[in-house]
Amino acid sequence: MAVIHDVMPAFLLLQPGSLADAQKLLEQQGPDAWILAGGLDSFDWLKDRMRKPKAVIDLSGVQELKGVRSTSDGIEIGAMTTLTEVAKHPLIQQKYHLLAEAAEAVASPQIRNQATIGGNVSQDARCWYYRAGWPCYRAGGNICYADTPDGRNREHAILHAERCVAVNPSDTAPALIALDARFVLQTAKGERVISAEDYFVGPDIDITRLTILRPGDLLSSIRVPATWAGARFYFEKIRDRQVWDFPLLNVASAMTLLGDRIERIRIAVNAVAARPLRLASVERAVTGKPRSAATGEMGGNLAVQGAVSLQFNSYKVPLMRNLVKRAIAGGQEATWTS
Amino acid sequence: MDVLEWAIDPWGHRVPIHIAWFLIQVAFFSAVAFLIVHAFYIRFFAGEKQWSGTTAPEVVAAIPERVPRHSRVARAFHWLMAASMLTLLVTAFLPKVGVEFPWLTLHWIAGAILTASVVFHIIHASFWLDFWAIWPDKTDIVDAIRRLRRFFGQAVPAPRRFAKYPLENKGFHGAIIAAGLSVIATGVFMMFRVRTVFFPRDPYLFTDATWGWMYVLHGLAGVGLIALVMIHVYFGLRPEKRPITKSMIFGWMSRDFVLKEHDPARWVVTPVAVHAARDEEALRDAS
Amino acid sequence: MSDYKFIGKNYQTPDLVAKVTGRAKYAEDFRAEGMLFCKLLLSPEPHARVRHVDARAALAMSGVAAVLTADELPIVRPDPDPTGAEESEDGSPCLTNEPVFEGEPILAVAAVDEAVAAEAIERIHVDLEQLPFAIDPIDSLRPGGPDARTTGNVFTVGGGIKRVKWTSQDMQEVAAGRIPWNAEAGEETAVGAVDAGFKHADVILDETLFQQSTPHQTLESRSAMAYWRNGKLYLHGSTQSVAQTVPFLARWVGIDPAQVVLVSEYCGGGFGSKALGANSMAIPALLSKKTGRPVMMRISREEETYIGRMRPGFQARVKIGFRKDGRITAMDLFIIEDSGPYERQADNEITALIASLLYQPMALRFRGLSVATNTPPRCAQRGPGGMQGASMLEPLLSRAARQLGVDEVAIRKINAPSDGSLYGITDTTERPRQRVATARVREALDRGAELFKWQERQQHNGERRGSKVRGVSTIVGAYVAGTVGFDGLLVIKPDGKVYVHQGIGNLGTHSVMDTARAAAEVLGPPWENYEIVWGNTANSLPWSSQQDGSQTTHAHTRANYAAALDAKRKLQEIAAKDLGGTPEGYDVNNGRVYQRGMPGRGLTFAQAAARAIALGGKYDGHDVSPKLNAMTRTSVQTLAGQGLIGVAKDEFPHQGAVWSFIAAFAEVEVDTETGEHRILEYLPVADVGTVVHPRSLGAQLHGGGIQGFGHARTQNIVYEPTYGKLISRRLYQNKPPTILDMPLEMQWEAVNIPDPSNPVGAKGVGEVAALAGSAAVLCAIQNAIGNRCVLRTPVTPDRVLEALAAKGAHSVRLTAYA
Amino acid sequence: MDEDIKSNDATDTHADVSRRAFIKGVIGSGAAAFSAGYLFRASLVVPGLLAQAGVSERLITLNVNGQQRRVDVSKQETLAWTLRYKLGLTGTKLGCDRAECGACTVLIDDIPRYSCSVLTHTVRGGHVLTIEGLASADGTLHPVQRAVVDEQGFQCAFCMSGFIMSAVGFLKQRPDPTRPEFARGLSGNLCRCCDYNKILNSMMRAAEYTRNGSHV
Repeated sequence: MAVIHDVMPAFLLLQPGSLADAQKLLEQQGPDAWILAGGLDSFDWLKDRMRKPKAVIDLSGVQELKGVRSTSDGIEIGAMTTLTEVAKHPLIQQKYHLLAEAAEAVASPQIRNQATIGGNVSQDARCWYYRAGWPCYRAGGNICYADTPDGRNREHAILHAERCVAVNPSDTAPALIALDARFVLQTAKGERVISAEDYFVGPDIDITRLTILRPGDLLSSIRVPATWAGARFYFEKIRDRQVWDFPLLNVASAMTLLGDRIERIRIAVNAVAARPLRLASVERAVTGKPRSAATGEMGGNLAVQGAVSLQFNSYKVPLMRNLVKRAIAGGQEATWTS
Repeated sequence: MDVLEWAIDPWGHRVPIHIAWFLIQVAFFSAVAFLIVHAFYIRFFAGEKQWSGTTAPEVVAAIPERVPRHSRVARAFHWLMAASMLTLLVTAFLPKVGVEFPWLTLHWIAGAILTASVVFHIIHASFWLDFWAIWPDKTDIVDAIRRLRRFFGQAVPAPRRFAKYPLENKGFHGAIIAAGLSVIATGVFMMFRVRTVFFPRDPYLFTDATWGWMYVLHGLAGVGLIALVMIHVYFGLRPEKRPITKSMIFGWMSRDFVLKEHDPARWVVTPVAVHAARDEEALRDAS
Repeated sequence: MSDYKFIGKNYQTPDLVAKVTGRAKYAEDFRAEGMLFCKLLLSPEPHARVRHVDARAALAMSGVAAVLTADELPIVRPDPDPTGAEESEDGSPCLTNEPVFEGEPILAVAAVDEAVAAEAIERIHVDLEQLPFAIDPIDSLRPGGPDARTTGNVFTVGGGIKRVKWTSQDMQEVAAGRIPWNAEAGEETAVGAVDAGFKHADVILDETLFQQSTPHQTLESRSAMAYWRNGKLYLHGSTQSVAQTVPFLARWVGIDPAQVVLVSEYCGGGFGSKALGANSMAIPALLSKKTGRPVMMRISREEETYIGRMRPGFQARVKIGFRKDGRITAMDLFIIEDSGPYERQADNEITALIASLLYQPMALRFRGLSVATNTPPRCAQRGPGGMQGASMLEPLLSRAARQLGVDEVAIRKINAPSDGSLYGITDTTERPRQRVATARVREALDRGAELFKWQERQQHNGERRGSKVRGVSTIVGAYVAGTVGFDGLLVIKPDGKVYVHQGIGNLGTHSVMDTARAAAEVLGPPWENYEIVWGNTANSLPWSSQQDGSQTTHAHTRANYAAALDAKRKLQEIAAKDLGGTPEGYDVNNGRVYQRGMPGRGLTFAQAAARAIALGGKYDGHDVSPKLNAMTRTSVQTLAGQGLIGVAKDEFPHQGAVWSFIAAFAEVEVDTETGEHRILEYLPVADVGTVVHPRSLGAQLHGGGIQGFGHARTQNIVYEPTYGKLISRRLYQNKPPTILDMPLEMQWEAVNIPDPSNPVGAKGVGEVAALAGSAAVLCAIQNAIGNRCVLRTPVTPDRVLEALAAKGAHSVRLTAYA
Repeated sequence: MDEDIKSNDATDTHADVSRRAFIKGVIGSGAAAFSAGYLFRASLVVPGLLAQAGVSERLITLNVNGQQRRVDVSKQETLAWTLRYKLGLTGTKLGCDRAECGACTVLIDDIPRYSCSVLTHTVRGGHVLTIEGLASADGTLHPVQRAVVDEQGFQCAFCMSGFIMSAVGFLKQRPDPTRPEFARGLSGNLCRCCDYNKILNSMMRAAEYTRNGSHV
């Protein structure tokens, strides 16, 4: 059977108008149903004809899943809110600017106009072997093509790799972890609220998924608590091109100061492991210390402990060290002349 | 449905990648079915066991109250193997049926221990133990046939008592060897695909297809072991088998049990007994 | 030259409104009644032989019209065409039974729509016999290494292929990150005493370098639509050169050029990959013939990446000797070129040729290997050999300048050629050195240094601000910029308009319009009076140059000027016939031919056209000069009787070869903590003869420059060596430059010195513009972080960080496709 | 019969040639694809499911460039395909079909989107604006088009309609952008001729025209 990576296969398109309908349809269609949010990740799979779902459930008609509203404790962002809406929303701009910056760093303007926050945190790995449809661990197979003597692994993991060395490509995920966000899931057993970190899984736990979402589950909204509203934020994304590029590495931090000392801090990085990593040990180590280059250096060195680099990604170790340093000590470094 | 999972390799060839996971349930439930059937059989159909042959009093006298059966080393090995085997099964299959946890490291460490202990066992059994004791001999076969024919009501002499190990025991051991060696052989190679302390990773040691069949064999033997282990545990717990189970814990069997089911002539428990027993046996067959 | 009425002035090109309103139709925009859709089955293996194809299941599907396999391709005639086209296409078939790279089309399916065609492809079983494959040229050169072709691994100059293997000692050098000097080469040439040259050198730089292969990645893929009518093939395709594509298309389809009507009014980019359209155009043509229905072949982006051609990558060793004052005493170039699976690429040789001209080395040796690999077919990409050469050599010049304490502008001036300089990589009787017509590198450097404030700006070199470091540099570049001897054709019709027929393509350079302005210079304003006829061979086009190698502007300002002079002469003769006096006594201007000094006494173009028709003979095209190319003669015969025909073969004299030159200045900023870098400023200054169309020239200089940025900074192609498969299949993976990869605003300048061998003094610009961008950025990055990471392109953040971590000690990674 | 319809809809690829040919014919002639046969089919889309929430029919009405267009659209069809092959609006180009070049950019309710990555069925009821819808009926160019003409923006122009639509959409949000802001706004469009500098010049002029309507 020959392989062709063009033309979407036919499917039954279901367009529920409410969350209830969506869940009903999910139930009816079972594990074969494909959930369509912004579609920018989905269409790759479908157009490459690597996934041929019987039914596609398009959530774009579900109004309940859209928009940003302020709550008693912070804000709640519907999973189907576009990244542009997230980046431009006044409340997010002034209080949770970290998230706005991260959303603004994603892909391209048109993609941000369509891609959703829910889709961005739930998107699949971009490992080019996996995306080429090769039968690797992540695809249910029994090999990792990237972690081989000749594997091309410039983009791959330096931490917590187990068999699979793919990384999570999301830009908003680390920001949401730094903001201590909560993800609201609609499952067959009802609503479930979990912390941003717990939404993601590594290959040691589940090698075929990047998140804990199971067939039938829906991510309905993301709650950002007021805890870090207006804190000092730092976000930086390193990439080859300033548009249409997934991160080689990104970092997000939220911090409050007491005088010149770090009172509270949360730091997360992504594209170094199969899940965005919260750097709890670094947070502990730098809390109470003066916000200085020295503290930053210390945090950076701590962050990369245990990193194992592959043939083509050793650069990620100094890169992660430097970005974590900046995320702690501050980012005047990051501004360009032009 | 297909009992194997297939995939298209990078060159467009169809290759197997592993067994279909529903075989886990298949193995589990067929084992359960067997247990139930067996339990029923024992409870309702199986009559009192009948044996042919007796043992001369002087031989009986020579048999100690507690007949040593498993050396310390042998027992240590058995339980170590059991532990690693259980670990392997749990770490291998629980995640597949939805209980997710970081299993890989535990799995390959347990695998390494199992491998080592099996290697030790083979050497130990070959040079320090009676290597042939666990293998069926002619008598076992003859007796098996006798038992079968008696079950169908034919008038044939009752089977003789067992040697050190009952035939079922020997059969089980055989099955374990087959399945065990398969998982071990394949498992050792599979360590080339993950980061272990043993070899440098080399996922391209074999072709995609070869690797695929290796994973299939590993999986088939693995699910086979689910059934075997369940059955083994079941027998270990059955009241009439308790003495055997105990012997694997304490190392000895009571003389009574030995005399009831085992033939000192076939399982030499006293040097004295040897000739006498053998003569008697000879006489009886002659008559 | 300021007395030009059109040359050197901006104007609105006639295709612009159609473009901005979306009315401009590219190949995939055409529709036809009952049109079928075609999809391709690509080889999953890098090298294999088709044992058996089972398409029964596909053909059984309702909606599937036909399957086309390589067995059904016409036997391609060895001689491309009687009209004598310049060069042959790369010899790859459009469908094959021995795929020599992953993604090579094996067969095509035509069906009622793409969905059916795609599913049909999936139902076809192709049984392949695997053959050995080579991805990395050096891997193919090691002892016992694989050969990309069953017949060998190195293409020879004659068009053959041989087997070359290096020794294990050679491979030890490679392992140490060095191309071995003594390893066997496929070809070798030398001019001057190289060893002596190095003996007299005060500083010698000896480096191993790597230049990646990059796909052309035109935004419009090579889609095509074809149908047949009355035994003629009508093909809507995408080609850089309309006239010269016809004979090749005819050859691929196995018909006579006269049976081909090629429509390509708009070409969505070529950069060399569509110089002669694409041989894949034969697929819809043949499927349409087979099914009797129109066939549309939409080439997907992934397919385009596979069959859209690539620039050959280099693995090279370069040694340059410098005198104290910076003068180059000797140059030794050993360049292994990744030629892809089909034929020898001359990029490495061109690199040497350019060096021999641009740096005027006292001695030069070139050794090269064109290694076959099972990767996509190669062909010329904007500045072939120039891009890779400038990217390798210019950083070495900059480094030498710093070592010698010589100014970077000065070191380029002291080695620069001037008008009539000799150059060449051989100096034998059969291949003697040649003379360049004009070379104004020094003027360009001076002008640029002044505009860029070089003396002041270069102080920024190495300036730190936090983790950011500045780098400033200048570079020079050269590339051939013109051919001669093509035909010009125009018609003055009774409606009084001048119809300039152009056989060149419209791929965005505007030269198809710009070169027509040369005719307007002769026949005079108003410009509204001129109509340009192009892009459809049914409209009687003249034989024209290939629209590549920057040759068009020079070649067709000449050809159109010649045709216009012919028309002018005829106008004068007709006027003299009717109004008395001698032809010389008449002037042509403002749509009239009139007696000198008595503007009232004359004829309008309309009247003259009518008279020409009445007179017949040479005037209205009934007599055709045999000097003209066959295609032009046919066109003239078709146009005969429609008006006054101006037609001529370009026979203007020319001394020396036509080359364009460029000096470029750049400033970059590098972040030493992240490896990212930004270009703060880029200023190209060109010596392209007379400026013909300023805005077009600016577009070439900047657009080409940014393409160069892409080569230097982001573009790459990655292969999985174990399976020989492309894994950077997508644009987000092979990374062409975006609007955020350039300085916020850029200026450009041209020295604007006319080329004496062109009636309007014009030279080409396309190639030279591109290589400058890459070289300038690489030199600036090198000047900023003073390390060696620019020895391998592209210089992505990871490479910067790796190089910084290695503190310059590291050797270049020679691995291809990493 | 029933069975046949199911398969027709579920895997849209077994449809019979004659009907396809007919549809194509209609498309060829530029009119909206419409056939009684289709209506009938659509109304029978997977019997049973239709009653259920959210199952969409094939024959839909799209608002494109201010006109209501009735068109037959399969479930997996992208807007770019519908525009180019069903409605004859070929000004919208397919450069990559993968949301990574921008040539297919159109405005959906004034927001620039990649029409290659939008299912036509998801924009029923939305307003789609393509390059063909910019110039006014009398042929007067839209300020952005005018600016491109005046600045001779673009080379091969295959990316042009995408760029222009992005610019039109961007200017609706931000009529007075700085050069860097506009560059970011247009960064979702790829130009392989890399004529970015001239494109940006055109667009800055376009912003000026849009603000003071000085283009006509």
